[in-house]
Amino acid sequence: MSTILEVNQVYKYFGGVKANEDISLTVEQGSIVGLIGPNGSGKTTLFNSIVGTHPIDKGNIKFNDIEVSQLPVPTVAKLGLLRTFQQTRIYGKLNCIQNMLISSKSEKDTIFNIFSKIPEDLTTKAENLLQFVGLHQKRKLRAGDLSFGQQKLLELAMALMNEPKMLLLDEPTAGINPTLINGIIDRLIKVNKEFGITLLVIEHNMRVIMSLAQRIFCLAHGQMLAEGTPEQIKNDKRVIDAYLGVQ
Amino acid sequence: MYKFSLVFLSALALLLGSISTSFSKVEGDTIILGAAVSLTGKYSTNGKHTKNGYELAVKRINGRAAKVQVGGKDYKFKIIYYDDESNAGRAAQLAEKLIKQDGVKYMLGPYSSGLTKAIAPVTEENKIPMVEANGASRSLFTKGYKYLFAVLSAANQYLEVAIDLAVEKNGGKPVNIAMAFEQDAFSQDVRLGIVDAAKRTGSKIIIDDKLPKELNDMAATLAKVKATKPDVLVVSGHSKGALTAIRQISEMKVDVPMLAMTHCDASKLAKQHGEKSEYALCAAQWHKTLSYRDKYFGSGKKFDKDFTAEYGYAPPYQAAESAAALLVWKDAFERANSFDTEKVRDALAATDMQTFYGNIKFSDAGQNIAKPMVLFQVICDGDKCENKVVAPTEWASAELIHPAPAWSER
Amino acid sequence: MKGNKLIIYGLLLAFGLAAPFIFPAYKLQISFMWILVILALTWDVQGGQMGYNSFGNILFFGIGMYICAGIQIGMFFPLAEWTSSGGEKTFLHTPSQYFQGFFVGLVLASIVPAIVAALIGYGILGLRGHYFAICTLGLGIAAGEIAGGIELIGAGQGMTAPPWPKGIGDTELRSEFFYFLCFILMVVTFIFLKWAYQTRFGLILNAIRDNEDKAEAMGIYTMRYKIIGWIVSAFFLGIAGGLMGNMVGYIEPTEIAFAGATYGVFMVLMAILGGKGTLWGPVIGAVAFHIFKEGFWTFFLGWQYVALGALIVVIVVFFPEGIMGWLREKYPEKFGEIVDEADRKAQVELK
Amino acid sequence: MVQASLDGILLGVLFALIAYGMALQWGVMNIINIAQGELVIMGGYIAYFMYTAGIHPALGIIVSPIIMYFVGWFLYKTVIYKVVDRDLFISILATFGISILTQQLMNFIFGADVVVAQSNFGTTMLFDNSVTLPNAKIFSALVSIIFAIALVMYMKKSRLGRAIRATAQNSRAAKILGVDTEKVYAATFGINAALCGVAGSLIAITFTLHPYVGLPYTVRSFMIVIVAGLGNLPGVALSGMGLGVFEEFADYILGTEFRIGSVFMLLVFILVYRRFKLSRKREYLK
Repeated sequence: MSTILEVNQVYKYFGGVKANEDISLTVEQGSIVGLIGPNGSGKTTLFNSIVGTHPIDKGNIKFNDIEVSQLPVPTVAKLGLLRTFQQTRIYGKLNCIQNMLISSKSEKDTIFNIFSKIPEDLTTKAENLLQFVGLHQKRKLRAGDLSFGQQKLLELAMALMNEPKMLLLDEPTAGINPTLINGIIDRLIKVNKEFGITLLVIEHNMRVIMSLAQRIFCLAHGQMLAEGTPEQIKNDKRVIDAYLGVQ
Repeated sequence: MYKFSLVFLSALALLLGSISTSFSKVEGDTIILGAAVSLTGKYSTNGKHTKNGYELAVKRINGRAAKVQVGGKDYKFKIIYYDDESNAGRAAQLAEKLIKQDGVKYMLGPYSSGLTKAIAPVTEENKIPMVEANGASRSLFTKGYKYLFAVLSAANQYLEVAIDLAVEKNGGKPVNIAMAFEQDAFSQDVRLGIVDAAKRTGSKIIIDDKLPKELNDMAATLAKVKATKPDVLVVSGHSKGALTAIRQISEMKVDVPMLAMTHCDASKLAKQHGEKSEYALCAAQWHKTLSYRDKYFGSGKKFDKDFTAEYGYAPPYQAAESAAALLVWKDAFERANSFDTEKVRDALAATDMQTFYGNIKFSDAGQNIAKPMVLFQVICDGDKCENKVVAPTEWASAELIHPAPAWSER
Repeated sequence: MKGNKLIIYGLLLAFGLAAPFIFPAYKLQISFMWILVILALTWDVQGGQMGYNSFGNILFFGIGMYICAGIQIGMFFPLAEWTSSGGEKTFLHTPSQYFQGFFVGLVLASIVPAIVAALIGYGILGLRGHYFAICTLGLGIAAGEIAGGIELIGAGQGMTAPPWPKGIGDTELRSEFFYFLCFILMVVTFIFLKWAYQTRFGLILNAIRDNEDKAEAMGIYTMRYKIIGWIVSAFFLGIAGGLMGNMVGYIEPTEIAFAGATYGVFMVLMAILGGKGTLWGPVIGAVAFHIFKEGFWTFFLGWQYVALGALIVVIVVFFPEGIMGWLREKYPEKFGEIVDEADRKAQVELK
Repeated sequence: MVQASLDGILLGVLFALIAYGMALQWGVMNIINIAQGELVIMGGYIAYFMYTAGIHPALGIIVSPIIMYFVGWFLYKTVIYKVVDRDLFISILATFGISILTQQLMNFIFGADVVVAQSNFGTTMLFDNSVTLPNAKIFSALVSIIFAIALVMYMKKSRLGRAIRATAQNSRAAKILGVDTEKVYAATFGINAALCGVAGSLIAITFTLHPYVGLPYTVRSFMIVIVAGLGNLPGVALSGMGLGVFEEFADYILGTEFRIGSVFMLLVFILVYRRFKLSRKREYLK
């Protein structure tokens, strides 16, 4: 297994606030990696740094051996490194199918491609993926009219539509009906196994992350606190302290 | 949605169809004239003067036993008005509307040169004669318009006299001129007149500023004037320009021997600024003390009295020239003795008459060449400030005071 | 549905073609209406489809107007002498000169604004929300003020477009000529946009409107599409401006060409009235607005601006979604928003 | 040059006062008020009518804010309350509607005549008469400063002022904590209108009044707020003066015909400049 993502000594400050300090982590190709930590520990900031939402102050980030910390967001996305958002971001006034169609990766953005018709088989693909996340019957509704959980699923489907190499998921089960959570876990594993997409998952639900991830990183106060297998993390006193607030 | 658009479409068709297109140059005993005037927007005051001038003249002509005699019949005048919102684009549309939809065959002009310029191409294309009273821009008379007749003197003549006067008072020697003109058709033409006069007299233009349309501050121009000390300062920018200029000249104590302006009476300069406006020279198309006469309004003074009685304020020259336009129409209809637009046009072209407002005779370009401009000066007697005619000398009711005393001596 | 559609389009086309002969007196007003439809349609590319509320699209309209008239004159005569800077001399175009000039003028009136849009697009389209709105407002007004300071094009005096050449037909022919040009341009604009909205381009514009950050995160170079969208608007607006300048015959910097206070605002209102972000909304809005406006202008002499102001407030505050938006809220099924009942078990499957 | 700078500063202070009202309502209610200029002009007409009634127009700075406060309150209760908490674009368009409506109503009520009110304050001369400062301008600058300071104090000390500031920071939280945000909004809009009233009566004695000259004041105040940033009151004062000086110099150097054009171009440049500066951080103005 080769390394797909390598974060090396990344620093990110917001004014005087140290959001990320000396963060290093590596993700192996084809694995599922978890990222946990109490609220405000810098998990989402790290996601933003990786996909280029904001520049980092120090360090470097390599994706498939390409330095991405200097690249703008769309370019990083085009390399196959995609993320979803904690607060869902979908195109509210478009219906689900349209949401999916925009998300498909276009080969080139030349003037001719821009005005090309949307191919039929793309629609079929979109419908299949919606079926996969269980939104097929709502495919013609406006995405903005869906419930939060459904939007979350839609966002996942949109990301899959783009056929990324690696997917950063920001709390994929937050706000989702608990009865559906097992379904989501199944699907994420399927995504990883069958589509061959590497996953880096932020998750607060310990049951989910423990059954999903092969490796887990734990952040606290902007610093890397611990890393290891789910078993190791579960038994790490520092992690437990960080979550329970004992310092 | 498609049903809806179908309904919508038919509604549209019905609506357009239901508005009757009455082609009505003459209805019964009424001759219908069309006019777009500014009732709203930045020219609305002057637009009102224009409309009142038209109205008073219509009333006067219709009030006589013999109204407009054409083919042995007696006709009265009626005017269809639209509001052009002081907007050139709107004015052009309205002219088209008047001609095409209301079937108007005889037009009266709007207020301001800019709007007249916008309307003229339309009337010209449609071969509809227009007598206008408020478009003085020179460019109206260089485009070869055949159906346009202006009762007023061209804008470039407005303040030329002032330059001549200044040179004369300077012992025939050239003078230094500072000038500031608003960015609109009329004021820019006044500017061209000054440029010509400067060339003719060998005078030098040392400041040549353009003022924006949303003018409220000309301190920068005046600072330059203070620094360069010209012999004459010329300002033109409709009412706002005149009022702003006087306010800031008096506040900044700018001393110039001669200050020449336009729109003094339209802006009620003497009343609003009182003594501060004293010694300002103003160009006007007309003044009530001029000794022209006609049988409808009698003299200028009589017009002044009638107008004041009717509308509650003294007529600025914009009202007088507008009233005169109606007299020209009546005269032309009677001489043409026909309603054919071509014949009426020819009659208009041959106009040669005197009105209370002045003599009217059109050049080939449609410009009134029989009437000179007058120049008056604001002269105060205690608190009461009045406009007194100072040039041309044959109508002068006061002597020109030159140079204007410095602010420190007032 | 398909057949219905064809009938409607056919009827509309027939109406447009026949209108100048059915209502000869209203030719010019209907021509203006088509121009207004173009204004609303092109504004909607930014304001409705892309979510960038521009107050400055009038810029391209004005540039097109000046370019077209300037070329028409400048190709055959010295432009400086035509305008007030050189004495407003009169030159007469022969018919062939007139049409050659007009053709070249229109071509350039479409290209130059498009280039301008491309040049300024990168800087200005990087602004978002109301900053974009205000920036474009500033751009539109500044353009008018600056055009009013340039002597060559007549400065504040404005300039006249070349008159219809003598010797070919009368004024009726002239207005029919311009009527059909306006109508054709309107139809072409409509068809182009209808087609473009069905492509990936249209979807991406909508995506930018709904969530630009998401679109970027999904690998879409949004700036590129924003600029292309603006170029499309500028292209059609430029031609419309060129036509309008010739139709009115007189070009004034702040009141006709860069008329931000009238057309600049009208285009926004019309699109909102009809329903922004829809294809038909701007068309319906423009037609309704024009009829309403002409009615008010005729019957409520002097009060029309009070009425217009009140209308704006009412539309914006109470019906921000416009006619089409209201219809959509009311009959979502007609717009294809349906829950696929037959497929209800899909939800269950996820367990 | 000295003349132009001084003129610019005096003018700028007046702009800053209007901009202050703009910043207030923008910060608190998240509304951009295009009718700001019309409120200014309305305030000016109040002073003008006092002048025609024989009262010194300078007293307008007391009367007109009181009347304008109620005008602002009325506007809030009829229209503005509907657009608070909505898209900014909606407020821009809605207030634009109010703007042309009030322009026209003012045209009917006051007439389209350009009017001036005489303060007869005289002129101060400096440097051997080469620099003249109309006392009316100095007066208006002083009044602007006094009102601005008074308002800052009021915001800090009074109960309503604190409520306004709390609402500006987080309206939902303020509401939960028992602040009547409706009342706060109405008061904010009223205070804004009152400030416009003061500025208007100062304009009546320093410049000219006309129903259709409001828009340039709106745009300038907007620009000042953008340059200074919301909630940065010293910044508002500084950028106000900066704008005043810039205008006078543009006027002096480029010629008056490009004055308004250059103001608007400056607006465009500032926005584009800030956009590029932020884009280096991969952020954008919002």
